[in-house]
Amino acid sequence: MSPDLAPHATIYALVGAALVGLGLYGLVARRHPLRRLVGFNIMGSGLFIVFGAAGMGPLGPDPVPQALIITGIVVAFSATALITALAGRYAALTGRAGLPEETPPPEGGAAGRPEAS
Amino acid sequence: MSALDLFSLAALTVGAGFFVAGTVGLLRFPDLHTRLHALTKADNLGLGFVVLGVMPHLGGLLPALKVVGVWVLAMLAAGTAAQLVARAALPRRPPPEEG
Amino acid sequence: MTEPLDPAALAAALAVALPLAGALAALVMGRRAGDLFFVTGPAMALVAAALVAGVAEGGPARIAVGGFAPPLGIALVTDGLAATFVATTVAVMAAALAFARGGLVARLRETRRGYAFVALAHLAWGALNAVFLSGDLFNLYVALELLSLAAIGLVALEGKAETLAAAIRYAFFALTGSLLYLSGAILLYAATGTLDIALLGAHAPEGATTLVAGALMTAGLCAKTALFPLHAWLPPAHAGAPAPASAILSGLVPKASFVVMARLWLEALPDAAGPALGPLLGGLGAAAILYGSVLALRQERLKLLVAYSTIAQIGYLFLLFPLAGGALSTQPWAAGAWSGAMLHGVSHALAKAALFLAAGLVLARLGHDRIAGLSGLARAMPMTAFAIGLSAVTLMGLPPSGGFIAKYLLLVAAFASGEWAWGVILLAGGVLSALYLFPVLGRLFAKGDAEGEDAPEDEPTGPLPSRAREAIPLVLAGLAIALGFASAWPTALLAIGRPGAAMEGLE
Amino acid sequence: MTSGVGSVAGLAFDLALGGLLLATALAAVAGRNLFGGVVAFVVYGLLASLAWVRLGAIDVALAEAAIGAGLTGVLLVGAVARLARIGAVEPAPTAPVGKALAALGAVGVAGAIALAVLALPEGRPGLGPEVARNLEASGVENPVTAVLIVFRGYDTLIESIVLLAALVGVWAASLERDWGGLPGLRQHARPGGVMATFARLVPSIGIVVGIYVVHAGAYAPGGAFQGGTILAAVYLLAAMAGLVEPPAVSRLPVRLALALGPAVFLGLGVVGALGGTFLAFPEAVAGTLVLVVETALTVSIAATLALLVLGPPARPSPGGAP
Repeated sequence: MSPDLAPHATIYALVGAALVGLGLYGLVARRHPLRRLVGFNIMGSGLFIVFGAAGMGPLGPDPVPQALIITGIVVAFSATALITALAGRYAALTGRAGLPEETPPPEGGAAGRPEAS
Repeated sequence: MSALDLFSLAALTVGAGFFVAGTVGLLRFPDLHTRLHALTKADNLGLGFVVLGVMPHLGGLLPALKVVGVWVLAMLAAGTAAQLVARAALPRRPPPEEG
Repeated sequence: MTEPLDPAALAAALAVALPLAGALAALVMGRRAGDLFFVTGPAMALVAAALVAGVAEGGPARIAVGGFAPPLGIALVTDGLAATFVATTVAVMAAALAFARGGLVARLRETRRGYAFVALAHLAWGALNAVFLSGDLFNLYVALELLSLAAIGLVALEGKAETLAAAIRYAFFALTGSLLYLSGAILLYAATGTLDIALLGAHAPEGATTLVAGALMTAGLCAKTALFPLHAWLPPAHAGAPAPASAILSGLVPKASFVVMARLWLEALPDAAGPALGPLLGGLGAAAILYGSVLALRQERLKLLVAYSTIAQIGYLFLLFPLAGGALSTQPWAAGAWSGAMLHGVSHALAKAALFLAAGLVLARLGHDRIAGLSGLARAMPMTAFAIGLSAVTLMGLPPSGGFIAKYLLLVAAFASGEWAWGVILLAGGVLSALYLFPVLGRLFAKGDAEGEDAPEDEPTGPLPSRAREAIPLVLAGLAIALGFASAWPTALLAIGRPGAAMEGLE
Repeated sequence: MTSGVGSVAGLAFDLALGGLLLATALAAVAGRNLFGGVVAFVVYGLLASLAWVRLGAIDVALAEAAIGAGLTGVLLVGAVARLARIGAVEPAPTAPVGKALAALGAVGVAGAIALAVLALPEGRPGLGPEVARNLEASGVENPVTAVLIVFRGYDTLIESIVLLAALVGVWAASLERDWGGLPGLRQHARPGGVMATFARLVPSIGIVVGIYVVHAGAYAPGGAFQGGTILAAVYLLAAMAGLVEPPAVSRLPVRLALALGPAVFLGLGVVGALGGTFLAFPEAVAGTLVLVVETALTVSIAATLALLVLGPPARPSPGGAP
């Protein structure tokens, strides 16, 4: 990579840190499980950007963080898929998208509603 | 600046212009169907000009062909997606026949 | 590869590889997977024995996976801590899988719950051993994530609305915790260029980056371990799962993140631990002991009581940090605190797994687990009642159980260090656990035909469990007691490779 | 172009991209409409992969675009649609106090990480030189692949099993009566429609590209995870167009495909352990072994990713459960 294209790693590191904050806010303050998952993914992605930017040494990008980040992306996807499936089953069973303590009961008591498909 | 560079500069500028137009359309047009129209038409053309602009700088026929392949695939995908989005946005009645 | 075969190194590799191979087999085999533990159980017992023997004879070692030494590669750590927990895991896992066979895992056809349980249990098994043996912060992240996903699946196993909600709640706690942990690991790598725990310990990083990293990792691991006040997800998650899944979830899973925490603060960053760390973690542990016990006192259902007791019992583990954390690891009492906390982890794993399995038997027999309806059950199910009794003795820390030795070692360390307050908390916790466990025992062993309110109020709805199944929790509870009789041996094992021990020049 | 103009343009680009990343992330997290939030997240993912290109990490850019934006996006869009079909009641919004506390905590964590990054010492020791020194022994030329499969192959082995743990959990979220059946909903697309035409056209190209990306991983950006994702995406496209019917999850070939990659990786690892070193690739055959592992992993990753997106079994198998 030519020197005039050397990216400004500090910008990305700071943007990554801010993304971690945004994602964490979504994970904690939002209640819809899918919204929390979006927050989880943005928090993870921001963290990886911090990692990648911090790995930009004077010798070019460090391959070790890159490999670890790819692993992290796959792990985050696995977790997202699992929670999506659990939330879908829970909603089909109860008619609620969110956790019982955070979600009003569905009208007409739809608990035990059959699978809509 | 060589003639080739000038050509690239011109093509990229035109391409960027189409993207700007498409984006303005996306933001300003009144409903989904006209917005789709702006997006797919203008942006596909814009991408074409950008591809044209970078082609001479890729250092070979094969990379240039790859970029053209990207353009063709992007057009296909955009066209298909636009059709699907447009149909999903239609009011709930039997979809009109299409070829 | 011409180097001679090192039995401990081979055992360490197999401790991770065998359960994972079992999980892959379970994934493919379907309904025949219920018999899988006839292979994985004995094989893993051999592996654990080889690991324990190798560590006892050869001392602690670090094995470079793939032949690439850290910082480039990943090291497996074979020390007393790893060997002890790998061995404990064999006992609990084999018991849970044996218990599930013919119950949760149907013999004749593949069912949703049976298929998922065998696969997830083996996945959790491999993940636990990977955590116990790993010497690399990022490898620990991947192993912890495997453990979390398997555990979330186990929590959701019943497929009812409450258990799905518990699983979703648990998942968000666990995943947030993982990301916080990961952020710390990333910062440490950025600052030092290594993820290896031993190299970090030798490098002794300092400064703002290390402090932030340590704080983030600690917060994340506390959420995963369900340390007060991040405990709210635990009781519904552990109590709502089928009995063998609860045994794994409550007995083993929180120990993994605790072991990581111990390795972090005692091995990787011993010098970065400021004077506030010990009192902070110890204080939270003390709060967990008191608060968890009080909540356990108020439970009317056996499984929930057992789950709330886990919150309290996790608290004891964290007394490790004020007694042996940071610079304290070279103090003379640190060895006792270390062994005490870790022995407590082992005896709690055995006793809690036994309690959940026994509670499962009670639930299957009565159709409910209301404590008020347990009266006189000891006559119909004496082995189960006895198992509950023995587990209770361990949890209360009464002699001659493993729990007694563990709390005794912690108590001695507390008094030797001059920090009497921790000793008072230990004693108060013991009294409180007696308060919430004795009513259960009283009901179980009550004379059913005595007059008054203790007469059995509920007709059993299920058949009596087979002797073989009743024996499983009894064996586990017996092991927890035996740990007290033979405590010298595990204490010596735990001391091998104990952080700080080398500087002491003892052992 | 002079270096000065280039770096100013680069700085402007990086600042603009950073701003867009933050804006799309904010829309994804805090926007009012859930579907809009998910769309913003997909846009965010594509921008993030652009950031990875700027950071010189092409392998990560591919993975972020394919998995982070693409597959995660498909998964979330599908879940939004499913919840809408059920008519599930949305949770009540968090109380302002809770939001303020969450914001405080989030700002604290973000600020702490930013401070920690700024406090990093100059001239930090990365592992780049170490990787370069050992690249010969790994049998591959792409340093990222060397780290993933050889130097830290143990991580990757566990990671490939993490995918399976998630899949078992996803399957277990089915109803008892659907166990062993077909995953996902039945898809309808008119045979002559644009979707079907597109889905017939793309696989031939997609499969070639997918295999190329796996193969290229040995010497250029790419590898099993990126290539496997492309193959999974091609399959999902065909499944959504109704061109292929997903197989019942109880079928043996499906389960063998899922276990193949981790099993080969684990098997080689244990062979190494019996020879003295767990997960060792003898230098003479390292290149071949990496290729074998990558190929087997690609099959399993593609199958697992596709099944993860399709979701739990939801329909009984036409032939009945075996």
